[in-house]
Amino acid sequence: MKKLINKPDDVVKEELEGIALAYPDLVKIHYEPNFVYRADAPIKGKVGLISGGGSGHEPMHGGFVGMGMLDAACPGEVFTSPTPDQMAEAAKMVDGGAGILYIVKNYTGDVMNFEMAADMLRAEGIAVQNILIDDDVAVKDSLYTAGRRGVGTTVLAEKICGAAAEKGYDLQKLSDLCRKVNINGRSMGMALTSCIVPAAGKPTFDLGENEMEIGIGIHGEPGQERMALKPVDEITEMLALNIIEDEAYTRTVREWDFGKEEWADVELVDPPFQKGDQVLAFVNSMGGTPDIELPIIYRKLYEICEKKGLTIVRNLIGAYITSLEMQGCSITLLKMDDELIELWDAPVKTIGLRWKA
Amino acid sequence: MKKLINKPDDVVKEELEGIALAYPDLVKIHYEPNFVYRADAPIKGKVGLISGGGSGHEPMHGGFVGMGMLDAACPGEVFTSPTPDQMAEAAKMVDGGAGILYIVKNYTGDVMNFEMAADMLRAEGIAVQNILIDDDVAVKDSLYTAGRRGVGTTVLAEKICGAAAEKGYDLQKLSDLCRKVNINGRSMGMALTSCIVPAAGKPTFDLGENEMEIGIGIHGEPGQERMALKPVDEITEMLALNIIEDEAYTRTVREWDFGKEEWADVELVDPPFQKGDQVLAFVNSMGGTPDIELPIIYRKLYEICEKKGLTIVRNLIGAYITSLEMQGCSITLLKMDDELIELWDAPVKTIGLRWKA
Amino acid sequence: MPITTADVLDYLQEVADVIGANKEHLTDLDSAIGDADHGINMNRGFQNVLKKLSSVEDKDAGTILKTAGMALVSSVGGAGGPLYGTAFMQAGTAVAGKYELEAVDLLAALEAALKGVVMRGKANLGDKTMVDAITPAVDAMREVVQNGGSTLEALKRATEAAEKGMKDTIPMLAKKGRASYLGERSVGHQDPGATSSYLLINAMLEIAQGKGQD
Amino acid sequence: MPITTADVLDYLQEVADVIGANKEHLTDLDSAIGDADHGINMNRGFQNVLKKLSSVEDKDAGTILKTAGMALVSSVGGAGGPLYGTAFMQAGTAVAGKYELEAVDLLAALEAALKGVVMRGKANLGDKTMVDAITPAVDAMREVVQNGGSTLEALKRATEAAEKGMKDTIPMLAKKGRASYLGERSVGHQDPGATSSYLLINAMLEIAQGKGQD
Ligand SMILES: Nc1ncnc2c1ncn2[C@@H]1O[C@H](COP(=O)(O)OP(=O)(O)O)[C@@H](O)[C@H]1O
Ligand SMILES: Nc1ncnc2c1ncn2[C@@H]1O[C@H](COP(=O)(O)OP(=O)(O)O)[C@@H](O)[C@H]1O
Ligand SMILES: [Mg+2]
Ligand SMILES: [Mg+2]
Ligand SMILES: [Mg+2]
Ligand SMILES: [Mg+2]
Repeated sequence: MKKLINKPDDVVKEELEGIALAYPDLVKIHYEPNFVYRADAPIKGKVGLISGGGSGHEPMHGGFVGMGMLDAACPGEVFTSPTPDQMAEAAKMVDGGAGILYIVKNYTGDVMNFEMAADMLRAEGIAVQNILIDDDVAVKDSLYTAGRRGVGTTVLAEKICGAAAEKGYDLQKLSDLCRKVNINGRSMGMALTSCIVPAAGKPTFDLGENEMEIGIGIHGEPGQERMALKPVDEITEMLALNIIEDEAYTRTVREWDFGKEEWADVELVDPPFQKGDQVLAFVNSMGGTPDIELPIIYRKLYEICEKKGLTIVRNLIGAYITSLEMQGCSITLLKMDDELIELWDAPVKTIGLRWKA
Repeated sequence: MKKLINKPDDVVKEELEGIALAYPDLVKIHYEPNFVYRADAPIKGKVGLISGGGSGHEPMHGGFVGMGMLDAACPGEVFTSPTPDQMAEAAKMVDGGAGILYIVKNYTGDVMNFEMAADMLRAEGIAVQNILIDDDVAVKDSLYTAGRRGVGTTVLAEKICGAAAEKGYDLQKLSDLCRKVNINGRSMGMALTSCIVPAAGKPTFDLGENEMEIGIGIHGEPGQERMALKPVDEITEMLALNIIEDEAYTRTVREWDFGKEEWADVELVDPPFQKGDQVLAFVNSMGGTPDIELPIIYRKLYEICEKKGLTIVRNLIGAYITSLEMQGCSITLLKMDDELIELWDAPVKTIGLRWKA
Repeated sequence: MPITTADVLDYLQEVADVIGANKEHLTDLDSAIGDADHGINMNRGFQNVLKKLSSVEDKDAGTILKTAGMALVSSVGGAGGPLYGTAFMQAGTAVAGKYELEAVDLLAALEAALKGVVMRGKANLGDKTMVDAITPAVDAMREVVQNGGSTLEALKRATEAAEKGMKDTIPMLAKKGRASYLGERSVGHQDPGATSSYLLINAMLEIAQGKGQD
Repeated sequence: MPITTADVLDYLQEVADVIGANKEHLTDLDSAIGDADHGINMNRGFQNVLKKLSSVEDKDAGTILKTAGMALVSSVGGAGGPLYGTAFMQAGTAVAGKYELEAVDLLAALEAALKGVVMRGKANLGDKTMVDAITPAVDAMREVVQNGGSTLEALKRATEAAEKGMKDTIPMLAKKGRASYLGERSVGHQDPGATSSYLLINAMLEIAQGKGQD
């Protein structure tokens, strides 16, 4: 295993220590339980925006803590959902009195842990909502699976909701916005190589020199299909068409019903993309794919969107939601409207995403 | 060879096409000869700041074109210095009447090509100076080698000189500043894996599962020594001590003598670091090293600097000067003063580096 | 001889040892159809359980099990953390206040554990999860206990059933958890969670046998 | 029979073919002590030379060679571009205006090429560069020409000397170019630039021999 680390068990702890030393003006770190939070938290009257998940996806989520984005991020061990106590402690630390929104990627572990955390917070009288991100079109149905995974749209939701929270959206409005981003965003990813979980010490899967995995998530897991390596234009087309031609996706998620004071099943439907839609195009490196290759993907994606009648009004290109050193990429398209564009353009100042500040 | 590309020969062209589509507000692309230039160029009265080099080091240099940094960048083929016509055409495109500064990394090819370009420009009456970056302490002497390579300090010089050019420094003052950044910056790098030049199709060198290369440059070339893999703390210490304890480095470089109107040999001496120095610490990924590992390096570097009496006043952590998908890192320390700090903090708006804009 | 709180403590130590010994095995299984962390997570969790036990050594079995459950919830993470954490907490609730556990108490604890897992994870039998190992174990145990069998007999049958249930996950197509994303590709691999569940049930048998009791 | 401009054009075609055939070989040599691009660069350069030739087919040898040099400068890049570009431009200047080249003209061209390379790159003999292949070739050629030998004889000796010079770079420790960064590790590898220089000189011999002339 070739990594710039000391002991596998110390990776997350030492990463956090490094972040604390590197960005004291931006974030603070709390240890045991571990979380990263805004140096200026809590912000009175602002909804506290929190996300979290396994480590190994850097810069997500710790790299997205700061003005205009998250108030706190809870890093689990590599590829392992964090625990409810991390999430609850983080919430109490950044609570500005306007409630907490948990942005939760749809993985069984994340969902269960964030639900337990929300229950713990409510027991202490803090208002909290959990909104799921489940945007991975590689997962076709939700009846016979754990439902679509939360992938690239998470980054966009954190940026957009972060700007909205900064603007003063209340918990209800912010939850609605997050849900709107989620149902309008779709992603799909692929891998050229596996990655190595530090504590496991060997590649999660083996791929032949001429093979690739299509339909991967972000946890180094194998994808839905293994196929022969193809030129990037064909790969881009495969991912983009799966996204653009994806039909309405219906599933039931659990959200908190503030009226009834209980968890409620909510049916959500992702509307398909339509000719004339304005989109944000997000080309993401899985961590080991170098910058030189990403514009080549964007070039083809642009052509396909044009052909399909989608207008790219904003883009994001780089390594933002990764699987350690995996080579590969994912594509996310998010249907935009004036509200989303304005929020996307708003200032942001985090380790991983920064503009106008 | 696992890459997200189409034909190896088309990589640079398609990369540029993607950049053109993705960032029309920021940069424009000129083809044949290839260069990337500021969308708002030329800026009247401002010195034109230009760099260039082989491709494969992204985001450097094309990703550093924009307000507060470069006016143009000339990308060669992968790891191959660009040609004089690219450099000269780029200069003519962005010339705002105040002359051109070429920031040149010290590689035989880059130096010769940029000198030819400067001669071509002068023949057309454009004032131009070439300032070398040669900061790689892994190269010990300059008498029996081509001299120290230009590595990490290049990024810092481009940012700092870019801010100065924006502020109105004239060609002479900007050249002096660039030289000052160069003699005060030192770097060293290492690799866990080789990279694959697309047109070559196979790794430039083979490394055993338990081996690493120390003292590499940025062209996928083997380093000065191969050794057994070590924990990152030891690697960081090795690189940092080589940098911090490096003695005065003397060499002769060629610059243009505006008085005599000819190339002149100039002797330059890098002053060693001293207790009490304020430094910018730059931890760089070689391209394939994921974000999770970089703060772990920074953590140790911080400790070493503290022990050695150096105060880190600014930092930069990420993949900024890379060797395709190589896993590995480099460390750069730059001695700072008030002028450099102010210029470092100034707004910058490029693809690869952006703040306050 | 009933199961004492000392036995429960021994059991948790045994589980920690067994999970430690099977860490790589569980992680390998999770590599095939998951994200290569199940053994690592479980090991971290039970090491944390051991740390928390000293404060409850003299408490009743319910408190000990609930403490273990909370330790798991706050250190395992992933799917395993809430599921096993809930299982132990519910088991603890089922035997709250007791210092000695008869076969019927054990059955109640295991039934509560399973209920907790299903409440939290909503998996059905055949979804290729830990439920597929625990359910047959509970059924087997119930049969023995309802017929007046001994704790040892009940645990023997439960372990056999859990082992079969674990192996039966191999041909299954996953419908819950991370493996479900693989669709058809999940077929042919043994579920890591079902495997750890078998190990946890087998560890009870080991403890009971270690007591040399009937 | 003197070398005609048709022969010069044939020569450039031959070089393009030979470099194309040796692209991988040159790149492999550059992998060992450089950055794995020498063959790729040279091939791109000479393909570009071929494109530029049509406009100067009826011109004198000097113009053809200068055009080739400029094509190399603007397409090879790296160290090879300015060095070989300068070499061809200087060679062209040395035979400016000529449509037929005698042995003495060839010698003048090669001497000018070497001078150009040294002027630009400042390498000394023994630095493990192309200079180590070209210098002995020029010396050998000079000796033959000064003794009144034929073009063919001169090129034979020059090629032999270039080949020996190329092989002699193997034990050398590089002091110029990218290989110099490797220090001791550069020893034991043949210099890619010396190798391409040998190929370029050998190609002249091939053309001369192809004419079947003395
Ligand atoms: N909804 C569920 N109900 C019951 N068990 C589940 C469920 N989802 C996953 N599991 C179990 O969890 C195991 C994986 O645990 P682990 O690897 O620790 O978590 P993660 O999948 O979050 O990495 C699976 O093998 C499966 O047995
Ligand atoms: N200063 C120099 N003088 C003469 N030849 C040189 C010099 N530096 C490098 N070379 C030659 O250039 C060759 C490398 O060319 P190439 O690979 O095209 O360029 P780069 O090193 O820029 O990648 C070396 O093998 C060597 O023969
Ligand atoms: Mg996991
Ligand atoms: Mg090169
Ligand atoms: Mg797992
Ligand atoms: Mg080379």
